[in-house]
Amino acid sequence: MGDSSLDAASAETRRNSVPRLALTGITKQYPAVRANDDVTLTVAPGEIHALLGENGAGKSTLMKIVYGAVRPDAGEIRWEGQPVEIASPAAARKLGIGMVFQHFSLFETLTVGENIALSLDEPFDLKALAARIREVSGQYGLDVDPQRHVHSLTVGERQRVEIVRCLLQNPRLLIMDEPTSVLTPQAVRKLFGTLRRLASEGCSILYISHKLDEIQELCDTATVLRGGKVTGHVTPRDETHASLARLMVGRELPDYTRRAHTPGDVLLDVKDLSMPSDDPFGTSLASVSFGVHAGEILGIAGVSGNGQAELLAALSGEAQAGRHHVAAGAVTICGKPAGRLPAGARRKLGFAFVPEERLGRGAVPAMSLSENALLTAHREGMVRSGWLKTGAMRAFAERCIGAFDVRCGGPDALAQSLSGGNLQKFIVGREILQTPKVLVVAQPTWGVDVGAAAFIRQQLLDLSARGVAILVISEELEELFDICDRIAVLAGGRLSPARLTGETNAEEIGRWMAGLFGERAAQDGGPGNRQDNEPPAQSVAHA
Amino acid sequence: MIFPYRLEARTAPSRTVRIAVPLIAAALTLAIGFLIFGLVGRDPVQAMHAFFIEPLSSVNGWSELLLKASPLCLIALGLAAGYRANVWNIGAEGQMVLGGIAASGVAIYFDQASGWWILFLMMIAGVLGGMAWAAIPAWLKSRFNTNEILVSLMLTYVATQLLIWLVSGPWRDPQGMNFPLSEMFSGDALYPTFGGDWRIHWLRGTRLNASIFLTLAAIPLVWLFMRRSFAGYRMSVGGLAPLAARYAGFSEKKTIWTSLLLSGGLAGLAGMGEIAGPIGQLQATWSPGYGFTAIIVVFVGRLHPVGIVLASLLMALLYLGGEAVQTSLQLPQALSGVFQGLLLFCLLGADLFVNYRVRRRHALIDTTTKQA
Amino acid sequence: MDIQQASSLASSAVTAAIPLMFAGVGELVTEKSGVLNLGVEGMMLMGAVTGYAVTTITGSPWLGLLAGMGAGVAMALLFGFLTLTMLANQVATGLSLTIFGVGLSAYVGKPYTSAATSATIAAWPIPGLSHLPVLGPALFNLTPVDYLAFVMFAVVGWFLYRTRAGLVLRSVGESPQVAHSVGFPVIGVRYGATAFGGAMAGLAGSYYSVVQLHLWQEQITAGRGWIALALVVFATWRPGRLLIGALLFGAVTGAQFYAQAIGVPVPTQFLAMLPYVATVVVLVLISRNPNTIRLNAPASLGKPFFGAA
Amino acid sequence: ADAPGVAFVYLGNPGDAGWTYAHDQGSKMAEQKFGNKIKITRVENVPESADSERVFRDLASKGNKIIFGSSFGYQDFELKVAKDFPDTVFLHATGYKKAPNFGTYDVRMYQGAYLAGVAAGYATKTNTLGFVASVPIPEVVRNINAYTLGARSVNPKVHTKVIWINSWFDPGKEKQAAETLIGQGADVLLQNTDSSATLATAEEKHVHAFGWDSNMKKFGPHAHLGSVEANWGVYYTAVIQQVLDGKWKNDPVWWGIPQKAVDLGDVNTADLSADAQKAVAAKREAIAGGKWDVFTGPIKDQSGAVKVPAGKTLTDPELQRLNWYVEGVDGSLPK
Ligand SMILES: Nc1ncnc2c1ncn2[C@@H]1O[C@H](COP(=O)(O)OP(=O)(O)OP(=O)(O)O)[C@@H](O)[C@H]1O
Ligand SMILES: Nc1ncnc2c1ncn2[C@@H]1O[C@H](COP(=O)(O)OP(=O)(O)OP(=O)(O)O)[C@@H](O)[C@H]1O
Ligand SMILES: [Mg+2]
Ligand SMILES: [Mg+2]
Repeated sequence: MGDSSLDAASAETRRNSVPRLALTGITKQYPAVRANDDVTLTVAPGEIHALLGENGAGKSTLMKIVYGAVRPDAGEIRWEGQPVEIASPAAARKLGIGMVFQHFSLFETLTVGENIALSLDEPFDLKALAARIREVSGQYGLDVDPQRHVHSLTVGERQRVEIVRCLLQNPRLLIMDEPTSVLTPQAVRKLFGTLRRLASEGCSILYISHKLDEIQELCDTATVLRGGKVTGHVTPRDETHASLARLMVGRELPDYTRRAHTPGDVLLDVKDLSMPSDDPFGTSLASVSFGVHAGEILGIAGVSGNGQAELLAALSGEAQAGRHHVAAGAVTICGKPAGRLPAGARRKLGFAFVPEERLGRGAVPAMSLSENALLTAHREGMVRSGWLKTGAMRAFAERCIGAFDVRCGGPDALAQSLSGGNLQKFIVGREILQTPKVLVVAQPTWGVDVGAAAFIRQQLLDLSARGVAILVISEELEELFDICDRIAVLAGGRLSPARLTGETNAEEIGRWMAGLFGERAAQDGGPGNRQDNEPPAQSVAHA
Repeated sequence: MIFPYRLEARTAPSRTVRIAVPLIAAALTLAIGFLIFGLVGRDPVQAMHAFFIEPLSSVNGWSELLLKASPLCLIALGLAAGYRANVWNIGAEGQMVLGGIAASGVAIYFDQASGWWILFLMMIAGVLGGMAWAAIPAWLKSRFNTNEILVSLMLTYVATQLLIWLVSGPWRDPQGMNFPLSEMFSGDALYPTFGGDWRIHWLRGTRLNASIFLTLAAIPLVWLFMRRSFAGYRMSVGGLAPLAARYAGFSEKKTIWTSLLLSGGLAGLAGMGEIAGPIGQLQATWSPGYGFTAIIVVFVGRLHPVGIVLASLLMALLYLGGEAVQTSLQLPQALSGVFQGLLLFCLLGADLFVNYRVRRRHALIDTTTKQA
Repeated sequence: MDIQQASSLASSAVTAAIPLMFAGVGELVTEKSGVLNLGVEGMMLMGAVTGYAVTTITGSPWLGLLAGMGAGVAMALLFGFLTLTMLANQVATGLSLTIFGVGLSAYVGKPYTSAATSATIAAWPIPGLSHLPVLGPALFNLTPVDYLAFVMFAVVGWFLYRTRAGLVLRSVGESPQVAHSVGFPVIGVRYGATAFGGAMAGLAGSYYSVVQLHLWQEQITAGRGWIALALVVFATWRPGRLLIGALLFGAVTGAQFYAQAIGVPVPTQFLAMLPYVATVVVLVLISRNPNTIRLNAPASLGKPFFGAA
Repeated sequence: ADAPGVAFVYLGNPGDAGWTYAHDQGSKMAEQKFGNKIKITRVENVPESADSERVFRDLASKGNKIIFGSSFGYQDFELKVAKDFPDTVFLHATGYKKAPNFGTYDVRMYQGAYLAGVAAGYATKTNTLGFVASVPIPEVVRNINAYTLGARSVNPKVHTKVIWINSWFDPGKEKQAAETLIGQGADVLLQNTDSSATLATAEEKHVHAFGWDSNMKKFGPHAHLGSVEANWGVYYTAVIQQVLDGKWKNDPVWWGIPQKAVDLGDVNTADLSADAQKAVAAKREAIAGGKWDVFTGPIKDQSGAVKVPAGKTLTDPELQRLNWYVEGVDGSLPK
């Protein structure tokens, strides 16, 4: 917790001055949704103000409006009392507004210095800038090397680059959009220290998150959004989890019906899987081993970019389509060596897979749902001697829509016309309806609203109860603790041992996410040794 | 201050607009055509008549239209299947030339023989010739990831030189005074014509030949392949969402090979159709650039078989019209090139409205300020 | 091969390379911003005809070159309007631009077909260097426009890698979404890069008709625009490699004639295939390692960007 | 009734120099001579593909009385149409086929090339001549040979280097070929291609060259030693008259210097010595007299074997299919 004298001082300044930022009546309409609807919000100097809301509530949109990256359809922005029109991010920066984006806005092939130079509106001098970067980063303990290429940085390092970039502009308002979703618990702690220090120097901070603990710990005040509308201005420390959740979701959070953990045979067996990454910015897998039993859900935690994409590609057979071959015995599906098999052949063995990207990978955006059913479920009698059976395609799509509560315009609706959650339900449904023996799911509820997320998690629990081996790879620790029987962590391409959910905790998993397990943990002598406490992640693949 | 309208993505592409776009584009082109002819000091009505009506005012005109549209359509059908799969073969010209060469090889080798099988063998040779030429970019792309646009294009230049070499060397007609021509093919190596061989009297003197049936057959077959076959589906997925194709386990290499072999084969067949049709021998200069024109046909036809049929007819008409404008009004033929370009621009530009719509900017602000 | 012959071969390589250098460096900048304009041939033709016409009319080759650039820019802006504003498919629009350019240049060029103009640009030999053996005449006894072609590479290299504007351009090509969120005018930058590509293609064309050939005829560029496009891939989007690639291509075409002149007993048609076969071979060598392309190709090349706001 | 139609079908567009230009000049001469007694139609940019057949058919069905096809590649297409329109006279340039209403015509460009060779034989200092050749057809081979024979008739040390660009039209390649020839020591160039690029290159490189088909002096005023010009007009006017008079016969017509259909025009009097000019004039006289022609023996081929014995002259059919190089041409003929 922060220093109480500092708290008192900043409270003093807050009372005495005009608000740094005041939004009234901000409205933004996108074709399908009204992302912001008559939003009002006020931030005082030195205040850490939370913007709270579930996925799709309109938090990012509102912040992009403040930062000039999106133009509102209506409403007024006052900056230190003056009405302003923020036409572009450059204009925002001129006012003293800095922003750290949810999906980082860094260019992979450029160096740190070049990236920072791009957002500074000053003469182009990389040498002088490098010196200033070192100075500022030293001042706040945010170590960054201006010469390094961004694609070689860890996620945490990238975030530091973004923060340093903002600091160089002496911001008076710093916007942070879900900064912790990519950090280990330890790194989060460090970030909070930096933010508190900034606030104590008079910088206002707008902090976006849907993680209630964090907000209660860090923020002075909060505005809650739901469906684009403000549902409340509150002081988070005075609220309970339940009351905040009600404001966010509009109802109580659901509970899951779990079954006893009685593992059967190992259906998915991975032994000593090593594979260089196809992507020049990717992470190579180093001797990953684990097994998933029938009727069990194994969770793999970790920050994206630590080999998740590579592991999924190696399991699904997509890596086969790339350049790298894995040993036949490295992956065994239902007792059959599958390491050399292409994706289609693995599915024949009873393998199913829900990828992280829904549009463009899990589904073809410009195709209808019945055509998308064909994508992986074509073995369900939809193809006869090379020709499509449109009737069967429709029937399957209809079955999936019905069984998984997919809200859409029917089997002819284009995949791209579905909301994220509904499309996710369709894809999960499509995979489950093929009655797989092994199901691998990546980020099952990423960007899905709470209701749909609960539904999907319950489906996974039910499926495992029917004896299916399920592997869930997710960044959401809470989710993993909610539904998994065992949890392991993938960090820097290495997999930690798996622990029973009941026998581990967020603290340990967080340490593992920093790569501190196995021999390395022994050598390093525990946490704290590594300067930044964070995994050598290479890229954030959310886009 | 700000442009009062803005673009907005549609949630689903508009079917109405997709069908309306070609019509709007044609109308726009017509309007621009009027303007151009007016500017060069010609009576636009007369010019338009010469361009679009005159070529179609006789049976022979229609026959010529079909004769010209048929190879364009055939080549474009193959290309479209590939383009849908994101395989950009722009070297159909070279594949067509190779088809012509291969077919000529058969005709020259069997010049003493007779029988319907010669023509049949030539068809097969034509298809194989085109496929062989397309197999090079296919192999290089699937094996070395080499850009097929550039490779297929470079091979077109190579094909032209190969053709010149053959007709001025090994395949030169010994009776041909050393000119770069092969011997004339015998009747068995030529497609029967409606006017000549079948003596349909009102088609007398026309050049339309049996190769049109191949094109007519190819249209539904390609449609079926693209829309109703699993292979066609896999190719479409590869084109629309390559990651989804990988995810589903559809082989990218297969898609590359299928696309190129199909388009190469059809281009080769079209080349054979020219050689065994209106030309009747192998020449150094027989190709009128159908392989390139077909690319436009594909886009004007919006990668759809039905659209391609219409587009190839339109393209052929633009060509005949260009000639007609020249012979009857003495206007330069280059105008038809200008015309084709404009038509394409109109089509491509108008395509925007399939996926986007224009909205007034202030509509929303008005309603919300009222609320406030 | 004696010195005289080597020198002639080098000259001939440079002659063939320079239009490719102009067009290639322009396309390189365009592609670096993420825009794939396949209409280089069409822009070159319009540049060639406009440049030649203006030179004939005004008697000034300099005005001609300027006009040629203008024509290239106009064509490029047309392309830009369709692909950047109207979000049309870049491949299709580029191809159409070429078809349009072929037709329009033939049409407006009719009165100038094979019309002579005495206006030429004289060579400026560089004292001291122009008498070097072999390379002297090839590299240091050229017209100012030829030197400009070399200078353009230095300028573009400096611009792309040493200036903020160049950095912005590259960032737009790498990720327009990020560039947009950082606040760069993605569409504006792309218009600029496209226009520059057009200017260079127009210059390449007008240089070809006005300075090199003193001649306009239909389709005079005979496919060189396509070669320029190939060279950009071939160079993996690096200006230095593009320069080498253009000179190599020039050397291979030159070598073809050289081989004939010294009587190499191979059918000339096979020699004529050489430059194209060589291009394919080099393309294969370069694309064999996907990482060379991945790390150097503008990641957003050819993809439309819709900056809704 | 209407004036009878006369149609010209061109491969390219006339422009201001070259093959199509020369034909167009011929058509203009006819236009001038006959005025509104005939009605002329010109169709340009007609490719030598199956498309040309439609153009011929179209012109014939529009009632034209005489149709000229001015490029070799039209031969079979034009002939096919001729069979369907027996009342129309079809004339085809540079071909060899024949039908009752289908005749061929050509001009003996080789005679002009020979005169150019004579001038070149005097003008060359390196004794190396250059020839930029298009596509390997007998006509081009004939011209290469004539050029070499002409030069060697006055300067036996001369030899000719040939570069084939395998295209009728690519000024860029023509220029590169010319540069290569110059680099190989050639200092007097002739080309059998459609553009002025060779001459312009010679001008740049300060060597000599000739115009081809039409007077090209303006493209290289200093380099220009003369232009091998074809005057199709004399033939066009004559044959149109014959048809109008009903006296036309389908015999092949191959006119040259004697009929003033070909000449080396605009001879450079500044750069050519008086001897050279005299020699050119003398050869021109000899050919014009009709008693002697270029391919009169003794002529040796590249191997030194006598191909045409003394006293013999190659016949027209032999000339039309000529496919060997004479002594003095370097390299081998592409087969
Ligand atoms: N450019 C856009 N075009 C159309 N719709 C958009 C666009 N950007 C956002 N939306 C939609 O607006 C709504 C609000 O999105 P926003 O990104 O602001 O949500 P968020 O609260 O930041 O959610 P998250 O927690 O997932 O980051 C969503 O329904 C989203 O799909
Ligand atoms: N260029 C075109 N000209 C005219 N109609 C077109 C054109 N392109 C597409 N269409 C029509 O637009 C509609 C949508 O085309 P789309 O390609 O999406 O489906 P389709 O191939 O017709 O589908 P299905 O297989 O269900 O018949 C169809 O009715 C098609 O016939
Ligand atoms: Mg967000
Ligand atoms: Mg459909």
